[in-house]
Amino acid sequence: MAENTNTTPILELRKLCRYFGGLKAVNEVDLVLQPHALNGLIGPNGSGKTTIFNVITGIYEPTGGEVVFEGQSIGGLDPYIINQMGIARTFQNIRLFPNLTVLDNVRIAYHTHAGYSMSDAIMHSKHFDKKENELTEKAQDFLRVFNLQDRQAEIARNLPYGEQRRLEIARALASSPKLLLLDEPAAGMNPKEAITLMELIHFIRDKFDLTILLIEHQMRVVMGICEHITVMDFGQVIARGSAQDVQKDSHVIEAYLGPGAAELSKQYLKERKQ
Amino acid sequence: MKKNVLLSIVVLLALALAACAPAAAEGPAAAEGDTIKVANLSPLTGPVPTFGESTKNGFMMAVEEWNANGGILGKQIEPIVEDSQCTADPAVNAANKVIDQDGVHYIVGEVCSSASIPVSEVAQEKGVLMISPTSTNADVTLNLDGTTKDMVFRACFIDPFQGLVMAKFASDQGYTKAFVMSDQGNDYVRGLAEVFSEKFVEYGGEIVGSENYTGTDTDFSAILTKVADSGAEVLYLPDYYNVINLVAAQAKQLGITAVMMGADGWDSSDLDIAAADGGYYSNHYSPDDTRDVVVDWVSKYTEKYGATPDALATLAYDATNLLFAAIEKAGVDDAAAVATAMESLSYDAVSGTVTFDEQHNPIKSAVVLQVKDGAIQFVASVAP
Amino acid sequence: MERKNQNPIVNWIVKSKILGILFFVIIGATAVFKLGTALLDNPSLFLQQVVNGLQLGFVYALIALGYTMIYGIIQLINFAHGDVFMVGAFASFYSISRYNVHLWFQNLFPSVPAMLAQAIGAVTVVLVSMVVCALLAFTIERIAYKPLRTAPRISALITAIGISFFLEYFGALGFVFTPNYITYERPFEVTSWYIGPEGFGSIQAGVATPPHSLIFSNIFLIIVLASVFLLLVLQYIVKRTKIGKAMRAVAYDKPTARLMGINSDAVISITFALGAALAGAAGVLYAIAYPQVFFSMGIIPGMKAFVAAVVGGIGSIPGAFIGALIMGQAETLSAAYISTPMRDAIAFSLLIVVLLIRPKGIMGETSSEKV
Amino acid sequence: MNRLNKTSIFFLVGAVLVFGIVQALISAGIINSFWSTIVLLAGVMAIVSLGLNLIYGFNGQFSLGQYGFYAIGAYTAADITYRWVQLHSASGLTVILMISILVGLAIFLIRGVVSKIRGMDTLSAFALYLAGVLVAIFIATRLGMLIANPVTALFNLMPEKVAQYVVYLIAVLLGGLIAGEVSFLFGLPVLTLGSDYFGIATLGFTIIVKVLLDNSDTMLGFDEMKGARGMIGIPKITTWATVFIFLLITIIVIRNLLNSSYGRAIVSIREDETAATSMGIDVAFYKTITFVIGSFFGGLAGGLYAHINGFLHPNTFSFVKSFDPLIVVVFGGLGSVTGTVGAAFGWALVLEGVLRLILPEGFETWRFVIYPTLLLIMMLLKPNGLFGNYEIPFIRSVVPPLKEKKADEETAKEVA
Repeated sequence: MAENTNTTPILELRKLCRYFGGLKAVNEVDLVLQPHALNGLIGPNGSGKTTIFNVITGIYEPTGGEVVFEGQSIGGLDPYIINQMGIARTFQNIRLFPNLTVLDNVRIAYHTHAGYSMSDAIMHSKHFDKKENELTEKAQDFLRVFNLQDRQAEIARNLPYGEQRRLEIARALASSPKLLLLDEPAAGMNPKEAITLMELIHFIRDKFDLTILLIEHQMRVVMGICEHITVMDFGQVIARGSAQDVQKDSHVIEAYLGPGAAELSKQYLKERKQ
Repeated sequence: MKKNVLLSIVVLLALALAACAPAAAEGPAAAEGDTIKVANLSPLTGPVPTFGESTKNGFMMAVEEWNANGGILGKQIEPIVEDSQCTADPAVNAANKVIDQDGVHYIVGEVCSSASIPVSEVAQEKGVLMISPTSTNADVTLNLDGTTKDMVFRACFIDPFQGLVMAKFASDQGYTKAFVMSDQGNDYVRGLAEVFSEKFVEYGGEIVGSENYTGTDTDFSAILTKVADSGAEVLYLPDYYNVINLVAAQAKQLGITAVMMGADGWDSSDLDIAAADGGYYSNHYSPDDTRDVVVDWVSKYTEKYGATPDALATLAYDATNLLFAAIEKAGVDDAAAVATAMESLSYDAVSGTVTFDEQHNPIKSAVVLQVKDGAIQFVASVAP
Repeated sequence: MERKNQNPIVNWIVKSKILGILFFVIIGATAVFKLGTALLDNPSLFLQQVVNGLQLGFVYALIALGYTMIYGIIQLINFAHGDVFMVGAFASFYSISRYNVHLWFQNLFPSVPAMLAQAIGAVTVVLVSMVVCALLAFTIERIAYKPLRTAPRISALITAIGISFFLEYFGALGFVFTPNYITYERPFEVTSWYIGPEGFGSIQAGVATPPHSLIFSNIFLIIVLASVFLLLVLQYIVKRTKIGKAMRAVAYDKPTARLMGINSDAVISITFALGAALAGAAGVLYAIAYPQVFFSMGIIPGMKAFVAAVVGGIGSIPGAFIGALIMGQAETLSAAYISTPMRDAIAFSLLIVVLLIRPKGIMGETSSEKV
Repeated sequence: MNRLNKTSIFFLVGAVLVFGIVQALISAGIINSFWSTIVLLAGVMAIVSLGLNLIYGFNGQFSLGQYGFYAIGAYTAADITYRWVQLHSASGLTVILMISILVGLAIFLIRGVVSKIRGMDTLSAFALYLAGVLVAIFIATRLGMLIANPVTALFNLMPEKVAQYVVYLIAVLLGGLIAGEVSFLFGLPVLTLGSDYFGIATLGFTIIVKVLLDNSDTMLGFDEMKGARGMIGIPKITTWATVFIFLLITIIVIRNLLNSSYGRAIVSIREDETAATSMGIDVAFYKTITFVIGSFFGGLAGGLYAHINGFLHPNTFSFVKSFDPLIVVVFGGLGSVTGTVGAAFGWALVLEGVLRLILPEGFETWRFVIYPTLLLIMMLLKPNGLFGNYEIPFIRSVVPPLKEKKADEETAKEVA
């Protein structure tokens, strides 16, 4: 595994643990994300992927170990601080602001960069108008990127599923992150939609110069675009490396298909070769 | 921005101008007719509708009696009852309604001082005569600077008198240790308790303890345990009968032997005579009183409403009668004239012969009654 | 944006949460000191106050049980619960003084010993009230709450407030109940006993009780027994019976329960009826303990019982019980030793403190939302 | 966006018209004092409810404490004007002014310290704030007494009426400020509680305030408040003009706040707290600030209310009454400014006005039977309130039109 390159990693998990009572949801996980990389985190249900996201973004406090973002330990900080430091996320079960317009959903994420004070807002000053216009334009730009600009006045909960997913990513991007965490962005999509989405993710990574860590259930999707993949099971990392490496890994096969599956698959492959 | 400011200034100016426009309106055109309108403000809803009910009954009885006898000044009386909830805002609204909408010049009410005070100010402002049957707070008839509101009267004792009566009675009976309980949120109870405490000490007694409760309390065991422990001989509890019933029942359970004493709030057919057995209270009249007006009142009320009148009904009846007598004395349907007539009125009411002092409080004697063997018995009479 | 503060003292202050702890410790120590000196000063008086508090606590417990059940299942703060309780008290008042329900059994079977007959008579009265309240709550639920099941939660709350006002002021109308305070006729006689250094005996009117003895009445015993009994019955229903399981399922996840073939509407109605039946029983016992019934009698006990349920952890049946006992003690002891006028304020401050330390109440389960 | 666009002008003209017509009718005596008092109370109720709507309707914090802050504002303002009118001293004004300034300063300074220290728990922070505030109050009372006489002299330079009105306006504002500061201290620990628990804690707050007011003369040492006997001697100087201007200001402030980035942050917490915090919104801060602003309006309304009837009694702020603003807010529609204002006026006019007039003799008690029945029918017919989340165009947040941007659209097409 060639992880020790010279560049400083953007995010590093060191022996990260998160227990719920006796359940070790995340157990001594090490993970290193290099800047500008597109990373995948896969594993069967309940293997602790989303918990890792929740610990990184500060929703859960780590039970042990460290989360280091750009050289700073951020474990246990409030989620909003972590977001302001440059980590944004989406959620497995979409969490938009359902009764607000599409535009407002994005504008909320742009909040920390609004650039006017509360008294400006209450007095409706000139400065407020200027900044608010800038903010709105930027938000509309994000919507354009995701082809949602015509939907801007729509109430978020009325959007179709796929558009809600895209809106959530747009919203996350609007908080100008350096690291974007996507929790099963392609869930509920058909393969074709999923592929388009992955292309979009690839595109935004380049356009906004992001590091992306995405959780995905459908292995096929991840394999296609992720440069680096980490596989988890029962709260532990069982394999990591490039798509090809991971696919061959016997632990991974067993994790997905059950114990003994690795042997079977090896046999199967052998038979096919013969 | 400039436009905005300019507009705001224009708006403000317009508002200021409008505000300064003279309140040219005169009082409501009094509906001159062949009736005299009299309003009663009672707490028919709110925390104590039972007081409102009694007050309304007393008021209506007086109105019906006068109407049956040909009305006042040859005119029939038109009663208007409005709900005032024992609370400031609804009471003011009710007062405004009867004055402005109905054109009433005389108000009998409110029951609670907390509602009577703001109403008294409205009445004073609009030149409407008000007589509160039961509000004991001095502020009802007095302005802040100590002057009397010339349009406002009351028909009940104010706090000091009844407290004094009971303090004197208790020490005359040879009691030296008293415990005082009062409702912190009820000025009637609080005023009486304070005066009693002060006077009882003056007469050589000792206050061995005093405790507050709130009007919504039902469990008095904590306080009563302290009463038992303090060795008090007298428990002064000048609250209404509803509280007495609860306290007396619990005191019995806790084996308390101190004699309970109270004030006219006890006077009700709903008083739990068994629980309050042995207690004394001061009142306006004795049911044993043989004066015609008393006998008449009690029998008529009992016949009509199926219960003996309580203090609230009696005072409302008296207040209404006082008002009508004053109108008759004045000879004109004019609030200011009636107020002047009322000041020098002497009227034989159920609660004794009533005259008014300079602060528009009635001067009348009080009686001490005892709850004994399932009946209320006359013990002593105390002149002011 | 450092996680650790540079200064070790500051770091220690933050890590140990010393300031917050100190704050509570000072308040707690003052209270403990006050109560401790009171206990040493006059132990029998203190014990008497504790007994007084217990009686109050058990009464609150009865009301709190109904509250906690209804909240547990549909997360509705049922402000009308206190008024159902009032209706229960009135129902028993009428059944005793108008219809002599407490004497029916005695009249039917004159040969049964008087004590037993009286007890059965009292139980009949309680049952009548429970049925009346259950029917009332069932009707209320069908008319006012069921149509709002999909509406925002607050609409149901406002409806509950509306029902509460309605029951009070409709009840206060002369031809319904009465606006007056009515002295309640107990279905049996009150006897008090004392126990202490002077021995054990019953209290006679007019005879001074020996000093330093603990006084309690048959009412106290009845309330304790009745509330413990009802708690156990309720616990049994919820934990062991089929309907109890259905209730828990609906409380946990309504849509899934429905998929599992549970008629959630029926379950909710039954919960309401059950909660109201408890309120009815509480109403009778309350009226026996504090013998006065009036239209607004349910507001304050209802509110305090609800607070007790929250302190104990709303949704938890044993929690409601524990919370009620704590409320009873807090009220009585603060009235006795700290400040009577402030007793409600102290009870509520206690509530706030408990919530700050345990945000879901003492027995409340901390359910973390799935993110 | 045009700064003073058509809707704003339309709104302001409408407001002036409404004000002018009502004022003219009052001046002409067509609206008599019965109706005008109700209108004043309705206006005050609208301000209280707007404050609550901000807290509950927009921020999602279920508060039953609004009447507690209303009471604080009422008594604070009343005490100031009482001292001015009855004792001819500005001591109330200066002391409370000093308290509000110094306490504000203390809160601000401590906030600076606390925000630098990472990971401080809420209760420790609360203890710190409390200590700071107590010290500030101690100093402020002394400072205030010190400058009382000069300030009195200064005010005496003005004509009597003007001075009284100025004192009154400052008193109303200070009532709001004090209520806001109290709400900050109270909200700091309590806002960490979950929704219903927060509601119960705030209900407790209302009850604690009521108990303190019942004993304001004996336990707090304010003899002029007279505890449960009711405070008298407050000048009756609240007019329709004052109420209207304050209501208008409240509406505009809330509207401007809501249609800004801060407002959206506030609303996002109601929508989804976890998502909001993950988007960089300091949830604790926004909950506190919303609570403070909402309570400020509650206190402000209290100050206005105190000078309508010139009489204050703790029973006005009892816990049963504390449901009134909640009923108004839900009645009008949670999260609708228009609805709240409409409902406040409708509620007061119907309950205190119309119902009193239409009920026949002998049915006065039915007022409170009909009222809850109406409430029930309303809730069953319109569970989301009369106005739902409708807003008049002035208040409604506008979605600005898309600007032409060719370059980006191309990239978008490229992707999609």
